[in-house]
Amino acid sequence: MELFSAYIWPALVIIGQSLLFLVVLLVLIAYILLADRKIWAAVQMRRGPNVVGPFGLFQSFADLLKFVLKEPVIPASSDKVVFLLAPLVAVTLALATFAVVPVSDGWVIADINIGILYIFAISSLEVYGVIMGGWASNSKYAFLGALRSAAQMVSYEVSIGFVIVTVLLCAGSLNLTQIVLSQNTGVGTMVGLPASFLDWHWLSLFPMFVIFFISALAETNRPPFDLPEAESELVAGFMVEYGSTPYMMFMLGEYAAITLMCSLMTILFLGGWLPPFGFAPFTWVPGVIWFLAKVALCFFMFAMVKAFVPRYRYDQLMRLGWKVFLPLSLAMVVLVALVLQLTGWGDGQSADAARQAAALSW
Amino acid sequence: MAVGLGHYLTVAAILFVTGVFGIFMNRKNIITILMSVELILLSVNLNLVAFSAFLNDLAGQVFALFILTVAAAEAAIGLAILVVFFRNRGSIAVDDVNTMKG
Amino acid sequence: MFSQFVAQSLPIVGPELILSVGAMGLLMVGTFLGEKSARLVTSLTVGTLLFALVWLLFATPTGLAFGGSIILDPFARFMKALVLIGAAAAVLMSTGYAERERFANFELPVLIVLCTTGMLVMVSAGDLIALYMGLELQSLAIYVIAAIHRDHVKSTEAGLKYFVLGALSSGMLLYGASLVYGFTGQIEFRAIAEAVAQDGARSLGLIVGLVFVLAGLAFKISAVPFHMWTPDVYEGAPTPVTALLAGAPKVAAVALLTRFTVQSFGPMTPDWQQVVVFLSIASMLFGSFAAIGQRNIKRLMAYSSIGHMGYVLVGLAAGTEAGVQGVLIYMATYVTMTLGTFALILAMRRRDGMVEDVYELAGLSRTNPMMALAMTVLMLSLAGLPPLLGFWGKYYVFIAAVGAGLVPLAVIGVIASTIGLFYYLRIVKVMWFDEPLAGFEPMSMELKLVAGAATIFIFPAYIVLAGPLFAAAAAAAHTFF
Amino acid sequence: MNELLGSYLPIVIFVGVALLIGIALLVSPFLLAFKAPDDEKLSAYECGFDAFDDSRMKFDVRFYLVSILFIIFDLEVAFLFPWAASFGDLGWAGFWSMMVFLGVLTVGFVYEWKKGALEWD
Amino acid sequence: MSGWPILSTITFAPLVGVLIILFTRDDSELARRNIRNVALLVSVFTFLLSLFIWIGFDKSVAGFQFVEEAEWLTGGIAYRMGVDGISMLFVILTTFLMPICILASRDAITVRVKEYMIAFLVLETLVVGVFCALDIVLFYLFFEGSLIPMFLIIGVWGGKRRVYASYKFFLYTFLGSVLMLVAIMAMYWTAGTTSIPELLAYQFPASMQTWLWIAFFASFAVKMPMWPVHTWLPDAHVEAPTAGSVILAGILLKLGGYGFLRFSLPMFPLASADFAPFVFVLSVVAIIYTSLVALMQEDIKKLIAYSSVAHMGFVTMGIFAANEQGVQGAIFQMLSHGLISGALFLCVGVVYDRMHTRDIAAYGGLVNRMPAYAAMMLLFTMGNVGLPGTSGFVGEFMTLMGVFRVNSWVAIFAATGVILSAAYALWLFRRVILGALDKDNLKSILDLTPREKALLYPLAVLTVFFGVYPMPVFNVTTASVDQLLSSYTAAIEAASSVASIQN
Repeated sequence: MELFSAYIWPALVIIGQSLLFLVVLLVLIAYILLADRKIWAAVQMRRGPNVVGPFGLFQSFADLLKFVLKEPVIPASSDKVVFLLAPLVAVTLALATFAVVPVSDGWVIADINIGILYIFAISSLEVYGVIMGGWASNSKYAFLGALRSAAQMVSYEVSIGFVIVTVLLCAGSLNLTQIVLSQNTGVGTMVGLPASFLDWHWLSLFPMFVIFFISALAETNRPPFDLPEAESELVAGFMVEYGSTPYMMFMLGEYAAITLMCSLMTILFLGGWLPPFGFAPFTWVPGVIWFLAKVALCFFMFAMVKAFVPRYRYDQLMRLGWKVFLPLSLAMVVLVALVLQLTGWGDGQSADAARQAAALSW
Repeated sequence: MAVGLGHYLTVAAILFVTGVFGIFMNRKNIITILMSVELILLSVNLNLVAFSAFLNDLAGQVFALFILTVAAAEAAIGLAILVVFFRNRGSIAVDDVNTMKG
Repeated sequence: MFSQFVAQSLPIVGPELILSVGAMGLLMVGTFLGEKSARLVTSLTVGTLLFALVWLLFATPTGLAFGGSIILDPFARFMKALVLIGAAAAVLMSTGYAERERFANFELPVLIVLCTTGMLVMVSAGDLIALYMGLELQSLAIYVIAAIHRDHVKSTEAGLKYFVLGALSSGMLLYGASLVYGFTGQIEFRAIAEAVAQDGARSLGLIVGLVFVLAGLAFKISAVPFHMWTPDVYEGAPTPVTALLAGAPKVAAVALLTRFTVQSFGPMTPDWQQVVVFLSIASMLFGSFAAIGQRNIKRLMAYSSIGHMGYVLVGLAAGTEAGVQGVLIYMATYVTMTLGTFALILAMRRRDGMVEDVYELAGLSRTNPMMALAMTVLMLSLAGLPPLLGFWGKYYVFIAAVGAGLVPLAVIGVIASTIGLFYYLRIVKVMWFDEPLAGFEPMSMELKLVAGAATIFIFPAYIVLAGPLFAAAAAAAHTFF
Repeated sequence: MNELLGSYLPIVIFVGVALLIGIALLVSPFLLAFKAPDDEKLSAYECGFDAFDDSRMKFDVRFYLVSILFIIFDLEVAFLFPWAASFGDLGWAGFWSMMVFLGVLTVGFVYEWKKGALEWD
Repeated sequence: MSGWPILSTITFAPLVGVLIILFTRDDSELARRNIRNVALLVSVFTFLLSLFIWIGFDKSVAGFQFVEEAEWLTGGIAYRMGVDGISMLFVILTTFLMPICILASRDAITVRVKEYMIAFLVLETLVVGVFCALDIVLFYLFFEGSLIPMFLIIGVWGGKRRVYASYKFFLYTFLGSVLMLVAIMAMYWTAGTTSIPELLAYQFPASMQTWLWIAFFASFAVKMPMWPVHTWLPDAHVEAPTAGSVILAGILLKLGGYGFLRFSLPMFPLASADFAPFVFVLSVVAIIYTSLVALMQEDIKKLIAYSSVAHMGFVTMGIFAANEQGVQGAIFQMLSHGLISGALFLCVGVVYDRMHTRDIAAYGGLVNRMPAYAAMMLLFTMGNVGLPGTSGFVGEFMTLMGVFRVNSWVAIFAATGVILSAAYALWLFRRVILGALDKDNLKSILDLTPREKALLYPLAVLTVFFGVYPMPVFNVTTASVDQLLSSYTAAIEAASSVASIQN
């Protein structure tokens, strides 16, 4: 009986939570996909998917069904195990990152104190899915696509890392919930205003917000940085040999990564689940609604960029990453640290940090 | 069955031996050797962290962090040298690293 | 409080700071001036190294820095001075070579400075982390230096071999270090010594760890059976690089080995003594026998250095103050002889390029008597023949071994040096007894400087200078006892 | 120790569930889909030609360069993380320590830039 | 005399010549003549200087004189110089033979004169240093250092198989003496000093003496050389240039005997007593065996080389007899052999310079064309045989006397060696000098030149002088030898009394 109450029941609870979270997430991704197509169509004065269900709302589910019923093809010259493992890796890792994302205060599967590090680590691993897929396909296009994709992803990951560091400097914690809560006070409260969206990091770290946004586009192979799968050059990049659900899993992984980037932007810069104004009636709305709204806003920007901006050349892409973003974000780290040190912000957080330190020294 | 220090050390020792064998028994590809080296460093880190935890002493973890850094630098340099060698020799087979004998 | 801690530590690591800041500054100079700056950077590098040497000798206080991670004691000062001299001379010798062989690049001197920084840290290391960091800084730089001749298959192969085996040895060393940490609970050498002094601490795990660390360090000094890389790397690397490899890094590794064994494992001397004795005998005998058949002079020097490390280990095996003193004196003599020899090897060039075969020296005493004289002095000194300086290195290590009761080791040592004499004499024979070949190109200034200074020091200048030098070594050896 | 593991347990379970979903998706077409096997379907895509040679050909060395640079900078970030998290407690000494570290890396970065390691032409 | 470091001056005076020669060009005949003259002048000057030691030497003092001391290296190694009755005469023998050697090479050496002269002068410094050193490490330094110039002399200016001979010479003697180095180190740790006078006063434990004695013996026996480690000597002699042979036979062989007298006997008396029979056996074998071998030789130099080995047998025998006659005789024998064998090699050099062969068969009847040469040859052959009236007699006779008192059988066997030496020496003389001059190419051979006379006559005078009146030598050596022997007997007696108490 004790076994049940001490081990099995909590485990069942967690499994339930995880399932719920994942199902909601997948549904969300399905609609994000739809939204992507709809927005793109709207910009191009088309109507987009509109057949399956009202306004095409079930389009994504129809697509899923279609993929499942397609014949899976494994190229003869490929490395079969790796070939099948690659999409699995891609999708699992993409979903796994969400384990630490807090969608509201306390609404998180695992509130670990190194949450941001976990996300950074797991999303670094995503490049393996790409490489494995490209290599196992044993096709020139897939191989080149994978290489390009990998190089691009790692290039921008460096900038993202620096951007996160600046946020951490301000927040003084690696815990995502703490990072969100640290945005209760900020630029706005310093000048005497009540808690509001002005306190969030997007304002105080605006350049970093921009860099993060653009890097996130590159990191997720989104247009205008979708060179690895550039249809006109490499057909579909590393995915060229894939069909059926393996192909869909890559797509799923990609959109999961996009959603994650939007969530991260929300958490790091847009105050997470915090309401834009710290007073009624805004505080009445549940945090998760604000969170989803912010994620949606971010994704809207993603989609608009895809629709507006022409594709980059590869050399421009790499130059942007290494020669613009990297030095810029590095300089910003120094600047932010210096400002914090000079203004004494660092001292104000020492209580917070001490608690964190205590938590770390298990 | 409680997992004790001995288990960690055994795993680390197995990793270490695997790494060493990977270097000596490997007759094909130098990349494998680089990987074996990483494996060795990994086993060391495992050792250090296990000791650190059981001794309640942070030094081991600090050490492990340093090793991680250096391992990355080592991998970078190793790859760089390997690329240069490949450009000269056209092969990275272990058996082709043999211009000097005696 | 923390700032104060740093402020106290910084003067002690003055030379390291000079070198690391200097390396970055030189890198920037080279980067912004482009490829043509090689000569300038080389000169500045020599200046930086010598400045660090002067700073080390006259402006660096002894003491512990960073809570005991870095130690500057008379022992460290002595060894660091040798390291800096070795590195400075190697850089100096690379000046003309790089230009003539058309691979002038400013990275080489900068890398040498970085490598030297690593060596200084090694010499001063006071705990396992500093040991590892110093060792790796040195090694990583030196792997690249060995492969610096990028378009040359031998050079890159040398770099690759050095890298693979070096990484393996680092791994072994680390594995040992982790066990030492685990079984003593300490990473600082002095604390380890205290822990080891208690009988209960001497577990099997500790001894295994000790042996692994010794193996890793034995690799760095290329003691048999961890010597496999040495001949190939010596042969493959560009000659000024070989000159560097043969000198300064050995000093640093020997210093580290000495400090590690004597300082932190002093109470366990009998345990590591056997290992060191084995390494020593194997190195001495192998170095002597394997060199006999060599024709390539760089390979020959590789085997020679293996043998020399065997002799150094004789002093270490004694584990006494006299032994450490012997090690210090041996390293001083070894560095001098090696630098001088490589200056002459670098001078072995004809109009159509460098030559490396021993028999290219034939009849040198007719074509270039001064060079032949210098080479003779150096070879006989390497062989340890009295009254040349090389004899004293052997004398002090052997006397330490005899004093520690290791008479058989000393006997094997002297017999090995007799065997070794055979191949050194062969070079003398080739130069003096054989019919002359075409002469070499005239020596460049910097080579003359290094070779001349080394030769004159070996004989006769040491007669006057050795007194204070050996006294300094004795004082340095006293550090640990 | 157990508390620490306890806070990671949900992650393990979460990843496990995600993995199960992934496997389910991967396996489903093999079970459900209509199949019409054909040799031509199994050949690699090559614009209508048969593949000339092994596709794992030599590729541009700059990809290596990028990966090497990435390793270095990513580590730098790894060191920045704990520093940033405990920034408030470190004072000026902590600040300057990291500035020196970043300075060293900047020197390396400038070198790479000047040497053209960042160029894709 | 007290303030002036005369021993150092003598030791390092040749190096002044080396410096001068080093910076002289040797690209013309004139320059080469200058080099020869400088070398000769420097060595003559050194010889004259060394005579001051003899003049200033106090014969009544047994200990070291003209002592100089200066701190040098850590570990107690100091620059200590001094001579006593045993070593003083060897210094003078060295400085005396050196100008002769240099003069002897005047016409024989035409290539690389500069290096040749440098080698000889360096050699002189080192050998004088060996005899003067009062620090055992310093002694070793000079002792081993003397190999280097000799190696080059044999290897560069030697005959056809010079490379082989020089290697053999070097490796044999080096291998022999490395063990001595280990022994020196052990002595340092036991006695705590490297100063020879202090070591002489120190009593080493009996068990240790055995090992130390063996180590030192290995070195000196090779150097002497004693049978069976003598094989390097004939090769070295045959291949060396004339002057090289003179130095080798005249001085370098004496280093071994000097070592026995300086170290083995006084420092390890118990071991010496134990090993004396062993040494006697080796000496007797050497005397008889090498004399027989000498009989078989077809090469003049080789024959003389083997005779040197035989004569050195007398020396070792005399030394280990450890009594007044034996030791005095050994010292005298060494000095006299230095003169006689040196002179014999010069004689060989005379005909070799003319005919460029050393085959005994190539000569015969030289007396007809070269009466002065024949006279010299006769004198030195007689000296070599040990005819009364020559210095050779005194040494051999006294060593035999000394040995006879210890072990009559040894003396009897050794005496047969005298007869054998007469046989080979006279046979050599007969074959080379006597008989009819029937070989065509010898018909135009010329007698001694004035230079050659200048070389040989002083040696002849000394040979006869010391043969008739050996007292100048004994006067010098007696005090030191007496002291040596008295401390030796004291040590033996002390040991036996300890043994008897224990029993």
